[in-house]
Amino acid sequence: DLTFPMLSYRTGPYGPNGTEFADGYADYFTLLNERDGGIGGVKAVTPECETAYNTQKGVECYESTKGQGALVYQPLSTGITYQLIPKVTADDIPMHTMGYGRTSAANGKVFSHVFNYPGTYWDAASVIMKHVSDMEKGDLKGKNIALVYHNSAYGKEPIRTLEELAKRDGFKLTLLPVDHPGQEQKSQWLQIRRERPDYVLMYGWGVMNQVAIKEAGNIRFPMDKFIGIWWSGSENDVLPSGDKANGYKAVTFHGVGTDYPIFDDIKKYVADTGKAAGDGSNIGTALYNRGMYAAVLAAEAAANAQKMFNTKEITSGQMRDGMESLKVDNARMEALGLKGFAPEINVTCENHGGPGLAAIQQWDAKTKTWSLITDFVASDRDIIDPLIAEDSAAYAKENKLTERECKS
Amino acid sequence: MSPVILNALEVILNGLMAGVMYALVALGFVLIYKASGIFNYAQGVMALFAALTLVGFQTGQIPFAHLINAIFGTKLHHWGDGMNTFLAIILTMLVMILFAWLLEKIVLKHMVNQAPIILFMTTIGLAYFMEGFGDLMWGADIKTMDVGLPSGGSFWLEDFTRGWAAEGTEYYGMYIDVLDVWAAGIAILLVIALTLFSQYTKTGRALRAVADDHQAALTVGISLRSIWIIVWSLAGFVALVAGIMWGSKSGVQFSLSLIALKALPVLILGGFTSIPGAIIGGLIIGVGEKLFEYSIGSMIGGATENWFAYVLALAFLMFRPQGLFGEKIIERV
Amino acid sequence: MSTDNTILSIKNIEVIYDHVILVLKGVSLDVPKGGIVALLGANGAGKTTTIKSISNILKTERGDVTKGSISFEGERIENLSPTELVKRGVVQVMEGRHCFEHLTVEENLLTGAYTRKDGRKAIADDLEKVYNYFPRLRERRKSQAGYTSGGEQQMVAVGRALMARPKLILLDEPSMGLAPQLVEEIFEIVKALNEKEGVTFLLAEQNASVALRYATYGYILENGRVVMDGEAASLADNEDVKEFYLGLSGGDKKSFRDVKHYRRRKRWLA
Amino acid sequence: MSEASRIGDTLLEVKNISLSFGGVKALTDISFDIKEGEVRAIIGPNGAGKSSMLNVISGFYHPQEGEVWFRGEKRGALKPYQVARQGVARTFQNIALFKGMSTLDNLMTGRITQMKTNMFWQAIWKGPAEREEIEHRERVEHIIDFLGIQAIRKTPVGRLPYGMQKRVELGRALAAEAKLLLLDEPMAGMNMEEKEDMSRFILDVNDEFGTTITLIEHDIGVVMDLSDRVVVLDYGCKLADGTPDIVRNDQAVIDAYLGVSHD
Amino acid sequence: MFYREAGDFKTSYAKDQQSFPIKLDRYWVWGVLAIAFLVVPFFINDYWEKSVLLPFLVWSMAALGLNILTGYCGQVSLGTGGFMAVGAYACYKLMVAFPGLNIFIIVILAGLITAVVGIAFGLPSLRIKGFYLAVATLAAQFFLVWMFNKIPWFYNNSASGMITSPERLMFGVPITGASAPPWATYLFCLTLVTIFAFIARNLTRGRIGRSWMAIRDMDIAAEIIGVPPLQAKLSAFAVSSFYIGMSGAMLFGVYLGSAEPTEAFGIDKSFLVLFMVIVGGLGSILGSFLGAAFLVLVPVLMKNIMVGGFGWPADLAAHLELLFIGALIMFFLIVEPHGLAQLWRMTKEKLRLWPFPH
Ligand SMILES: Nc1ncnc2c1ncn2[C@@H]1O[C@H](COP(=O)(O)OP(=O)(O)OP(=O)(O)O)[C@@H](O)[C@H]1O
Ligand SMILES: Nc1ncnc2c1ncn2[C@@H]1O[C@H](COP(=O)(O)OP(=O)(O)OP(=O)(O)O)[C@@H](O)[C@H]1O
Ligand SMILES: [Mg+2]
Ligand SMILES: [Mg+2]
Repeated sequence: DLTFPMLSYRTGPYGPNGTEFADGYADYFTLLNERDGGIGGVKAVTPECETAYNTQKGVECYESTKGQGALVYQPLSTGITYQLIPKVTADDIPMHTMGYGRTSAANGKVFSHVFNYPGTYWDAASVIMKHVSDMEKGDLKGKNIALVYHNSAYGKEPIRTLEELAKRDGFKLTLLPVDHPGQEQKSQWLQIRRERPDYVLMYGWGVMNQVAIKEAGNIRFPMDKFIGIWWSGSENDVLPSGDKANGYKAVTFHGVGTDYPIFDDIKKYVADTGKAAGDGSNIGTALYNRGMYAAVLAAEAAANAQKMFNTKEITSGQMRDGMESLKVDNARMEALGLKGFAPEINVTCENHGGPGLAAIQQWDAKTKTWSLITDFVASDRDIIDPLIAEDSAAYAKENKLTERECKS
Repeated sequence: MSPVILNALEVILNGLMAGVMYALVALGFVLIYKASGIFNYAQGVMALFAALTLVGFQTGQIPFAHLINAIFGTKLHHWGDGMNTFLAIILTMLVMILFAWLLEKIVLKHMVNQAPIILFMTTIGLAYFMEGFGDLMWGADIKTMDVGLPSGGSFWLEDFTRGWAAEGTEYYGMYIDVLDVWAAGIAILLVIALTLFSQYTKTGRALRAVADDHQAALTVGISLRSIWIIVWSLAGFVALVAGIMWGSKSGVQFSLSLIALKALPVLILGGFTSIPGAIIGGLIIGVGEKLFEYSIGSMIGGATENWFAYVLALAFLMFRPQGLFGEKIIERV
Repeated sequence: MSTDNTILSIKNIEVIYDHVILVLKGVSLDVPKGGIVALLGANGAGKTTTIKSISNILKTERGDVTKGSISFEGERIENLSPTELVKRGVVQVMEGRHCFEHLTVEENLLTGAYTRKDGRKAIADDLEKVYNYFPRLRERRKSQAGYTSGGEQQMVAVGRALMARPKLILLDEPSMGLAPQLVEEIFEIVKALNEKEGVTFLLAEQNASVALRYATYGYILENGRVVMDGEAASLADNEDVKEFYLGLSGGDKKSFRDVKHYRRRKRWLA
Repeated sequence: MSEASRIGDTLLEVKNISLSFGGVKALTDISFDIKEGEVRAIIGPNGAGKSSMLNVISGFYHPQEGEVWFRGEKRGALKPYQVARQGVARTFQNIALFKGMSTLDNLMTGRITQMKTNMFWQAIWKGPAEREEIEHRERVEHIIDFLGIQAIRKTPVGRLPYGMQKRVELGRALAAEAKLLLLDEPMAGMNMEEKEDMSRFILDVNDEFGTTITLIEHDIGVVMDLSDRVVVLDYGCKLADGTPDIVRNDQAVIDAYLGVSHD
Repeated sequence: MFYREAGDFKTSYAKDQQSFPIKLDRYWVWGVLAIAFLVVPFFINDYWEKSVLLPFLVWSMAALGLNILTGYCGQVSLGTGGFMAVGAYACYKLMVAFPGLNIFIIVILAGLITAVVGIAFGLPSLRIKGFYLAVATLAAQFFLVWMFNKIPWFYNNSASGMITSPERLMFGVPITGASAPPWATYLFCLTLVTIFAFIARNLTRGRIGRSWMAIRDMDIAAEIIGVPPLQAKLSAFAVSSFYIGMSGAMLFGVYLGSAEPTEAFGIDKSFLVLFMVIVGGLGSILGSFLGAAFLVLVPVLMKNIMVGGFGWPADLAAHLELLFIGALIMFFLIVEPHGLAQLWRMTKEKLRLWPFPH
């Protein structure tokens, strides 16, 4: 068997979100098993371990599953990611932190076993600002942009990038931290109401998102100028606000909805046969799609590794190599039934962060759907790359690591 | 008036409103403490549970559907379209009473005459239990609470106050959330009713007697059973109200139970045993933390509210160790 | 002495604390209707335990009646809740003044009437009666009980029990901490209630001389066993009782200064 | 030992003490003295202010007016533990034992004012801490023997019957080896035999160690037999002061307290 | 008659005052220690290290600390998470600032620094009591975590505010960092915990311990018989925070390797340690260990049984786990409010009487 352990969380403050992601992840492997007989003929198994978004339990889950031939870890928590970075490296197991975790892990020369393609927090910040800049016809000078963020390692990630961008583009950045769990955001939103920033960006998670969107609606902040990170762009976040959430935007690195052929297969092989994880009601939600996409990439990398090493039962080390040379082009996406779902991916030894492309999605409260309103656009590499280099160098120094050679 | 003053006024006003919301949760704590000397950590989870149950009834969810499906391979989730809100509230209340009854029967009965910290611990166990139970019963997904309460900024106040600022300054009027105004009204009604109940009725007196000395209460014929069922049902009711209010604000999901942490500073500031104390404590904490965040917090990096509420409460306690309105702690030998 | 006249009858009860500590080793006693029965015994003999097993609050201290039976007015009561017992007319006054500290004196007294259903007027009358018994309480009626003196608290505890209008009062050391004058008064009250209202008393008391003076019958408990029982008058005549409980060896009172250092041996000659 | 030599100079004197709580006047203008080596009794009806007086002496209540003189010096506003360290030990009316500790530990706690080793040595244990512990343990064992409570040495005091607890409490006060011992109703809840035993202990302590004793007690027989001098309080005022014989026959005392004359 | 003390006579007070006055107990303790030190290191693997043994040791240390404060001195504290954070950050700053310093010393220094902070936050306990104090200690919890989250100096300006422990050696073997072998981290923690468990035992049986217990059982009476409350309470806060600080340093440095204040030292940690202390037994050293073992092992065990054994879906298992733990806590408190340690004691008492029921 090919083992893809799931460190998921279905309880605790972030349980609702974790559940959707986990369902998507599990369902895709079920689909592969049911439809194709697994990956390259080998069944994929997804032993699940509940972390409750708690780093300690995450470590325990890691230790308890790694002996079962785990191929790749996806902890879906920035805290757990940080914990595992040195461990996976020592254990020679790759870790894929898709759109979260340590951004500078994009530097494959330092972080040999950590991948965060197809995009990072900093890519997201940059793409959001690009969208803002488009809306402002390219002129951000003197604009006031507020960042409402989860007061934790995760929420603080974009600050550096935004500060750089602010310096370059001449806008003013206002920082508004919100403490976990974030049910009370009166102060932040009153301040926003007073200062009338032109745009509000949000890096939130869990209940914080819902409350923020509700408060924004209450103070009648123009929703199309309120843009969240991909972790603030699920149905859970907007639904409680009803009509007031109409027009809210979020950045994303993959497509939305169920308008892709793959969902027919999922319905046929997974949902209708009663094999869906959970009760099947999550299929097609933003986070479900993300979980599914994560599984797609994992499966592709596994298949890649099988090809590279010409073996069915790959090891975690081989999986790592498979990930490092992963290429998913549009043709392949189409073959997967995911045409246009996400941009092409091309992972290399130096670049574990992928293309860094992202699009903006917008919420329609009438139809209760997300829709993509932009193409997948690239982030500002010239801002982000130096930051990545700087941060990964600091990590390397602290841990006395030397950069790997990447032969190209 | 200058916008600065107006803004500060606005912050105070909203602080008051936030305080009322905290007080709603704190009230549940006070009720139980007053009546049995139990510091009920599970109050927050009770609010969550009540809210979950209410929404479940409203939308016609089948309880334990997930568990049943997992065991029998069925695909249950809803039965029809749910029910009328009012009916759902009544049913939820019945569930809370049933809960109180079971709790007394299974747990509290054995806890007579135990040290406060043991009782406290028991309620933490209870909190875990209810959390797991609620999740099992209704699922852990996010639910939207809609009982028809209005929400959103008040246009009336905005328009009314817009003219207050001096000519030529940029001022948008004052903001207040209508939901909060409702909450304030409900909270005041609750406080009045509960105060009258505990101070002027025979049962109220018995409640306080039980809190002082379980054994002695037994010897005068007070039935701890009925008292505890009454109080926990009442607390369940308060939890339901808090659950509705907070649920309307932030959706119904696990985090709802964490509002307990916002209620604790209110509780110690007002005093564990004072019902009016809960509301006044709430107001002080609400205004205090919002004003601090507005004036100083934003300068030192923000997100100060959590700890400031506690520090503020602590400062009051240094002068009155039993909280503003709490019963004096009797120190005698 | 078990006759139809018996209001409370305990047969051979054993009590164990914490599942291991055996405290009562087969205690039997009978309380006649309308009587005043004294329960005497040294510290730790098990008087309080006996009384608590009657009022059924032992469970709150992790104690259990493991053998024997207790009946009140002919019905078994071991499994009745304390509340039910109070409703049937059995009220206990706990040793060591268990007042409700945060309630005022008056509120304390009123909680005593918690189970009564005979209307405000009757309760107010009884309150007045208690104040007449204990004028000191009238003065302190608005004070928090926690701040009253030890003796005042004792009065509150006794007064509170009276408020329940019981048939049987279990008094655990009523005289403890009371001034001599008040001790007499309390016993006078006991006597008055007993005679006028027919209330039965079972009292555990250390002050044997007073207790035997007012009691009709007495039991002496040692180490969880009844070692002696009899009419109060005959007990008071017993040599050992005289020496150990009344302090009258050889018939006359001796000074506390003359007590010997060495231990004296009990004979328990009947 | 003759009476005259046993009783020495004034050990403690209270002057014009007034104490009130809100509206309640617990003590009004009380003065009396306690001489070294004597057994001094305080009696009075319930609520007279006896316990409050002891609380003033042990520094727990601070009177609104009046002074306390101890060993010839005026005492400032000391904290109770400072008073204890000066050599005042006491028992309490409502037993105040440390319920979670064994009898032995309760008694050892009574010696706390005399123990010195610092935290470092305590942590190491071997060496000074152990030596000190054993030294004090010996003295405590002496008291245990004296009170005849060997059998309950290791029992948690919460489980003991009431009278035994009273005895342990006396033991704890004795362990402090104080100059002045304040006893608040040490014999309440005891039967005659136990009262006799307790009287014996009190007299022995007084004889053997020369400890000064101040005693509150409602059993007039005990008071009259044991004490050298008696103060009578009533409603916070001093009613009488003098030898047992004088007090016993004082009409005011008989009316207020004794009810009948006890002789 | 499985367990007896008859025949085990003591001939001096010193013998009677020793840690384990009963011979059988003594043999037990030595036996357990021997196995822990001499056998376990040869069989330990990553899973046992990270999922069971290290968490057990780290939380035992924290539980010891809180037990001193709450169990022995009666001051309920919910600031444990915050104090652990102090220990962790002190450890981090020391590790980075003095790369050559022995990690053992660093952990102890981290404890000392925490002790100072603990004293500062213990000051209100002189006036505030009971649950009021418990809630007030949350001020420490929230403030400390906020501070470590806000002030970049504490996390050396790293982008996300996480701290990561660099590799440090002891006797040439890495103790911290990802390449530390399981046996080394285990022995390191075990040694610390063993030493300080004995110290805790010593402190609690002498003068200081008695003054703590006196304050706990009846603070006014304690003051009147001569226990200075200021000294007693603050020393309890200091010693307790010292232990908790060390456990924080171990948690961060040795066990997890990196930490983020809001998550690793959140309020749930404060509650967790409090559970351990209460479930294990207030005022009992053994109880601290039993409580930590209970709360570390039971969830792991339950998860393994439900997911691994019965193959239930992970979310159902997670919900059931919460439910069971809650129910278990209540069950234990009903059966024995004084914790596992008391249960153990009662069992011994019964064994002593066995086969006679009383
Ligand atoms: N909760 C308890 N747990 C264990 N043992 C107890 C408990 N309560 C009482 N005992 C034991 O039971 C025995 C009888 O105690 P009890 O209180 O009934 O005595 P008593 O006759 O009322 O004495 P006193 O005159 O001192 O009040 C004593 O040896 C005591 O140690
Ligand atoms: N802390 C306090 N607050 C309020 N009132 C108090 C306080 N302490 C004592 N009193 C009151 O002062 C009066 C004297 O009390 P005290 O305890 O000294 O009486 P006592 O002489 O010891 O009586 P007893 O023999 O009944 O113990 C009582 O009326 C009591 O209610
Ligand atoms: Mg008794
Ligand atoms: Mg008194």
